[in-house]
Amino acid sequence: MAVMTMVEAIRSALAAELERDERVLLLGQDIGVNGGVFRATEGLQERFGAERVVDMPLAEAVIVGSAVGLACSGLVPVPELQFLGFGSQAFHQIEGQVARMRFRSHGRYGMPMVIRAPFGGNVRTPELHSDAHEAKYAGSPGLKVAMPATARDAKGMLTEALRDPDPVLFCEPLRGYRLIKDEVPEEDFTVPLGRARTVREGDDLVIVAYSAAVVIAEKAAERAAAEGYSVGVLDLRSLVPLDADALREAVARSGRALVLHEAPLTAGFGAELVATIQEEAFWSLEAPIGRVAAYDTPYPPGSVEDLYVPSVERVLAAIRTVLEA
Amino acid sequence: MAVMTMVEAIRSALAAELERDERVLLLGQDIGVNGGVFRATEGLQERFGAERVVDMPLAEAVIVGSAVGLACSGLVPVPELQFLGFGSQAFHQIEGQVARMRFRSHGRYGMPMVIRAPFGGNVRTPELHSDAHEAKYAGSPGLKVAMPATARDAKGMLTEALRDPDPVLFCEPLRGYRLIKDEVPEEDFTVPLGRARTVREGDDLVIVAYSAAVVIAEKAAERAAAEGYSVGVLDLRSLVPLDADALREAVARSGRALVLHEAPLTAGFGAELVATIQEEAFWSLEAPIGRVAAYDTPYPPGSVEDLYVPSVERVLAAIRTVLEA
Amino acid sequence: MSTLPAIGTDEPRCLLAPDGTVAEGHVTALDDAALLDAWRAMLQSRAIDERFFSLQRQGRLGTFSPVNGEEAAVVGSAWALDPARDWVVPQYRELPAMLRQGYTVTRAVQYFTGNPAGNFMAPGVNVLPYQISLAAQIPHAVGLAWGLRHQGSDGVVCVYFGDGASSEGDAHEALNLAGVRRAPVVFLLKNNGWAISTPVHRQTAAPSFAARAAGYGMAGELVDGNDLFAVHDACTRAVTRARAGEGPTLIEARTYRMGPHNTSDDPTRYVDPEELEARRAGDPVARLRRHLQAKGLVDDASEEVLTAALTAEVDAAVAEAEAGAPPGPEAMFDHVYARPPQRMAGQRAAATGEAG
Amino acid sequence: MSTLPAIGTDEPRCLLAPDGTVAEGHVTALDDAALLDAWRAMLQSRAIDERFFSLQRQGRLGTFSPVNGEEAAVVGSAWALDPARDWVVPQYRELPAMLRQGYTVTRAVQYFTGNPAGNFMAPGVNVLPYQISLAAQIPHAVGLAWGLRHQGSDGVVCVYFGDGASSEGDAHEALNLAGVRRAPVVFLLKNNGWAISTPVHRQTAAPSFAARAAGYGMAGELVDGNDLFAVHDACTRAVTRARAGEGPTLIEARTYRMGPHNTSDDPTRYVDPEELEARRAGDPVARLRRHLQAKGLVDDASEEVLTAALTAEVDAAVAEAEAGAPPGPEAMFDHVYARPPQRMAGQRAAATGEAG
Ligand SMILES: Cc1ncc(C[n+]2csc(CCOP(=O)(O)OP(=O)(O)O)c2C)c(N)n1
Ligand SMILES: Cc1ncc(C[n+]2csc(CCOP(=O)(O)OP(=O)(O)O)c2C)c(N)n1
Ligand SMILES: [Mg+2]
Ligand SMILES: [Mg+2]
Repeated sequence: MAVMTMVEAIRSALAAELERDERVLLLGQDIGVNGGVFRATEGLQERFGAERVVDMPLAEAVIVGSAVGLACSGLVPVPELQFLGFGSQAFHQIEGQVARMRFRSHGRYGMPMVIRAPFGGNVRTPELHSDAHEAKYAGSPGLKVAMPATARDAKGMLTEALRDPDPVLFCEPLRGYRLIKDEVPEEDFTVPLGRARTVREGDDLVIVAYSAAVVIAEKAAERAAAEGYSVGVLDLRSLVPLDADALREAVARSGRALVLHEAPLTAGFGAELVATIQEEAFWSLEAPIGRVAAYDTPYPPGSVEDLYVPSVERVLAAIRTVLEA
Repeated sequence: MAVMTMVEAIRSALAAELERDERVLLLGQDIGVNGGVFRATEGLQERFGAERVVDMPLAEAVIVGSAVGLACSGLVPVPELQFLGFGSQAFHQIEGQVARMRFRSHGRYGMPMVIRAPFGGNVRTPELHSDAHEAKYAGSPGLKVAMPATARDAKGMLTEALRDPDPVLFCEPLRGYRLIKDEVPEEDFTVPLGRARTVREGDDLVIVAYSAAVVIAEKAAERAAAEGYSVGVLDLRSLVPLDADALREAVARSGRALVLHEAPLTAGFGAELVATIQEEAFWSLEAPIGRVAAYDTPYPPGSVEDLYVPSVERVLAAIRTVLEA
Repeated sequence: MSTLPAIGTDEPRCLLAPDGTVAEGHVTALDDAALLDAWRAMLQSRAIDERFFSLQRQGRLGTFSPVNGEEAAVVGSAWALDPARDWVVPQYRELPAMLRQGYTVTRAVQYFTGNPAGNFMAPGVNVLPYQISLAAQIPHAVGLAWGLRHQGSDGVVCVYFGDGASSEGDAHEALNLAGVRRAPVVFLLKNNGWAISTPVHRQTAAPSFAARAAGYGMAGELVDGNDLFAVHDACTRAVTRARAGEGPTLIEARTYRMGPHNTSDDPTRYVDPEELEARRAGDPVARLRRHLQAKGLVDDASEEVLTAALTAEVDAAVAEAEAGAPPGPEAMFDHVYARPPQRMAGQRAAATGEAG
Repeated sequence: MSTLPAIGTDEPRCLLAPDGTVAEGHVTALDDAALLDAWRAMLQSRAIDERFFSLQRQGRLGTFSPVNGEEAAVVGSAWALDPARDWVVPQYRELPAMLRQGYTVTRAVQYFTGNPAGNFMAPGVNVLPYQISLAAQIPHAVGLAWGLRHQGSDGVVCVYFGDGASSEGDAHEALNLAGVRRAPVVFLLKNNGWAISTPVHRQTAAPSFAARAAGYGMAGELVDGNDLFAVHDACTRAVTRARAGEGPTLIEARTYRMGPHNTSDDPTRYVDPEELEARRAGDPVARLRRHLQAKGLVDDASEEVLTAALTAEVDAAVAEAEAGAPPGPEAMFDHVYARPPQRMAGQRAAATGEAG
């Protein structure tokens, strides 16, 4: 197997599906000639033509909204939000239209669509480029929300999402585009949504995370191991569908849990995870479930962003708190 | 004291502040000549003129976005979203601009603004008119989110919000506009944000709710009392700020809790409440905290909406489950 | 730009005068059969408005927005389409256009009684569902037209939206994209003078909405929306251009909402009764009636018979819709996902009492 | 409409020819002092672009978008404003306009080093913060202008946005509202040919952005954006109209982005080198230089001295900014709320080690 970066894995999944399924069509800002600002679509317009890899005007609502119409016509549109933060410009189209069209039309118009959106911090982007809005989409029924943490999952889950008849918001950690590297099968394969991945087992505590935060969780777990704690890491992979069984089993094993994400604490998806865990595994809980998240403030300018996004140290401190509770 | 409906209480608070503070300016769709589709602003344009009660074009983003500029000019704008569901059209202006302008400008441009928005179900409105999106706004740092459940609180909290230098999303339960009636002081008074209201004490379980759901909670508590259970009801009043102390004390007393709202379950604000409660009062919990919410589906057409919005029966059933756990 | 029709920024084009006479030298593309078919559709719309309104008052129907006054704008445009390959993307006040495409009155009754099945378009019915989120359907129409063309079809999409909806960002983004992609779309902007209580002069300072076409590099036309011939003529030319790959057209049909915004609206609060009276003189149905009577195609007697028949049809549809079993709890879950998440499946089981 | 200036839908108005000669009979409102002041601002902008770019390469500055090529469009418009009562609402590529209003280079350095204080406009500096969310500032500008007028000021707001931002719904909603309210706004649309890698012909099919003005009932002008005189002239007339209560104007300044979109962009991937060369001939600084040299107001020697002085100023500002203590954790919490919720206050205490 070849080692790929996450952005290479994403590109290869897009290329393979463009090749395999002529209904697939990519649309977005700067995705064509420029190959995407992160090069996720590099070379695809040359290979598949400007009618299947389409540079769009600077207007998120119509990038997503026209994708709704493209889907109604029988195609599989893959709109790219240059940054998840600018999904807010299309929020009414995503939560109000994409997510509801199948239901609204009583099944006539399915929305086989994947909305790709990079997000996440620590890379000194300008304001609004790093925002982690996943909970707002996970709270929009009709949508599925995928959050891969490895290059392998990025390819397998994106392929799965492209073949899923339901609309999927596919969030890509921009910090991980090049930093996250692992072995990715060349051949066609899919990773189902809604099945969490056990990154490492642990008897004392389990950290539940997704996307780039999984990397932080792993590092913290290693550091904790050095302190003599057995800390497991569960990678959720997708928020909707949510793998409640995996949450139950992981917590049943260790009795203690920590949820971790890059979004602010209040009403972040970590709250849903805590609520689900205590519903599923209340009686095995030996301590309050900890939450490590960004602060309840807007994503700050670059000089302090590394203090804002949860760090290995903050996770470690939280691990100790939960273990000592 | 006079008994007022909630819509009368809201109208009286708006009138009083328009009278008291010439910086206050109302803007929205159909709020002038028509007095608002729910009559919340009836008579205000006649009384204060078309320059202070302004009918706007049909465009939510610029209704909110121009309010940002009005606030920068030194005014206190009160934009109305005809329905909270259409706040999604202005989502980028609300979460990205209103909520962040003070922080972005390092304090130069505060946003003393109140965004009024009716929401909630069971009244046979067309699609998208009943959506309860509060968690999406509560997860937008820089914003405050108010959710009054009584006419008295509606007047007192709206007055408070209009005087608060921070932007407040003020959610009004449209089902309660006329159904919710109680005694409201004629004189000027305010109800602080972030201080929950104990609706009734209970030794066996406490229901945590807000807005119109408080009425459902009260009815369920009464029914439960008939079955011999002592069930308390806590009205949060606002989601941001959140009264964590009241949550701790209420749960400490009964050891069992149920959170209730009209929004879908997943990533609803109830998840934040469960997470907060188990952080604040884990050791006094005697059973898993229950959640009663709408289903994880889009708000359905009228023929089935009463099955969708949590009913007294569903709350009662959940009470029994939590008590028997 | 020279290839694009000139835009009359204040004088709508009129071919069928209020007195029922046709403009010098104009020959409508509608032959007598088509004319009578359109006439029937306009009367049917009136019959539906009336019945639905009273049903709503009896609590048998939910909120409903009558077409009343806009029949020529809706029928004139829809009759320029080929239901077999062209599409209608409605807002919520264009039932006659949806029916022409194959949607049924029975489904409409279901829709307005809050039955999810009411928004189902049977296969072959080229219509998108009712759109409540104003202007949100306009981007859909552009994508649909683009997608049809991408797949080799020569179908054209006619999207309806109001003067109010035109102020939404979605309208702009969609018009601009359609220009860039030369998508085969007819943008039928029904300017009925009102967005609930907001008069059009508070909606925009533009001399006409058609004047916006130039800013998107597309053809624009301003027509008398109460004139079946003018609307049909402009729309036919727009459809021809679109089919030929010559791109989209923005048509502003100037008409007037003769009734309330919807069943819960009270226009006496904001409509000047004198203006309303004056506008009633422009009634598109009365105008077509004069023309058809002068042509000897209809008379009061035949109209009475036809109206009675149409009303009976509506009643039959109402009966059929009401005869159906009311939706159960499963209606909240059906069609939300093709592959439902486990959690929603569990909620469904709990709500319906089925095994999860 | 007759009161509104006609819109040239394809030929931008030019007053200062590329060879530095002034159009027959035109007398610019800029006297020699003002001219030299504008010249200074344009050279300062070049000096800042250069320094900031190399600082970014050294890792001392974050992402930065140079003004390079658009100096006349920015300076020509800003010089038509009265900083004491008029306002500038920027996108992110209009530093010279912000500086004219009283913003400082030191703050700019802070901003681009990710220091929250960099976006602070001192009292009296009539500028809104940098806007990253494209077009989101346009509604703000309309509300600001409306609010000023509401409070009896005769201030005018000049809002800058790009050809790319013009496609956003916010641009439409704001332009339309400004027309309805006759808000005193000058919409300065800087058409620099690109939105990152998207050429303007993929952005819109319109013959010009100025052609959109008619659709909002406002004045529209298309000017050569590399022509200081044409931009200043159009803007001056627009400001005069706005101040007099005659409403907003949409000005399209046709210019060209001579450099990369920003410090992380590689234009060689998408810009045709020949086109770039051709466009360089339109360089607004070179054009003004020719004029001023012909007028005998500047020469190579004086320019060299001035550039050296300006560069020294920039270096001093950089030094000043870098001398300041780097922001600590409290910077994440300061100014988020005037009355912080208890929970955020607790988070602040934890993050800063202060007592909660
Ligand atoms: C995005 C959005 N905002 C507000 C509303 C509430 N609303 C329903 S109809 C209407 C007026 C629409 O006017 P117009 O587009 O002219 O259509 P008409 O009703 O005149 O046919 C409004 C404001 C809505 N449905 N959607
Ligand atoms: C709403 C939004 N979408 C996308 C982006 C990403 N982005 C930053 S600059 C840019 C191009 C802007 O082009 P234009 O408006 O012409 O301004 P210019 O950079 O040419 O000055 C894009 C797409 C953004 N900042 N905001
Ligand atoms: Mg209308
Ligand atoms: Mg540009």
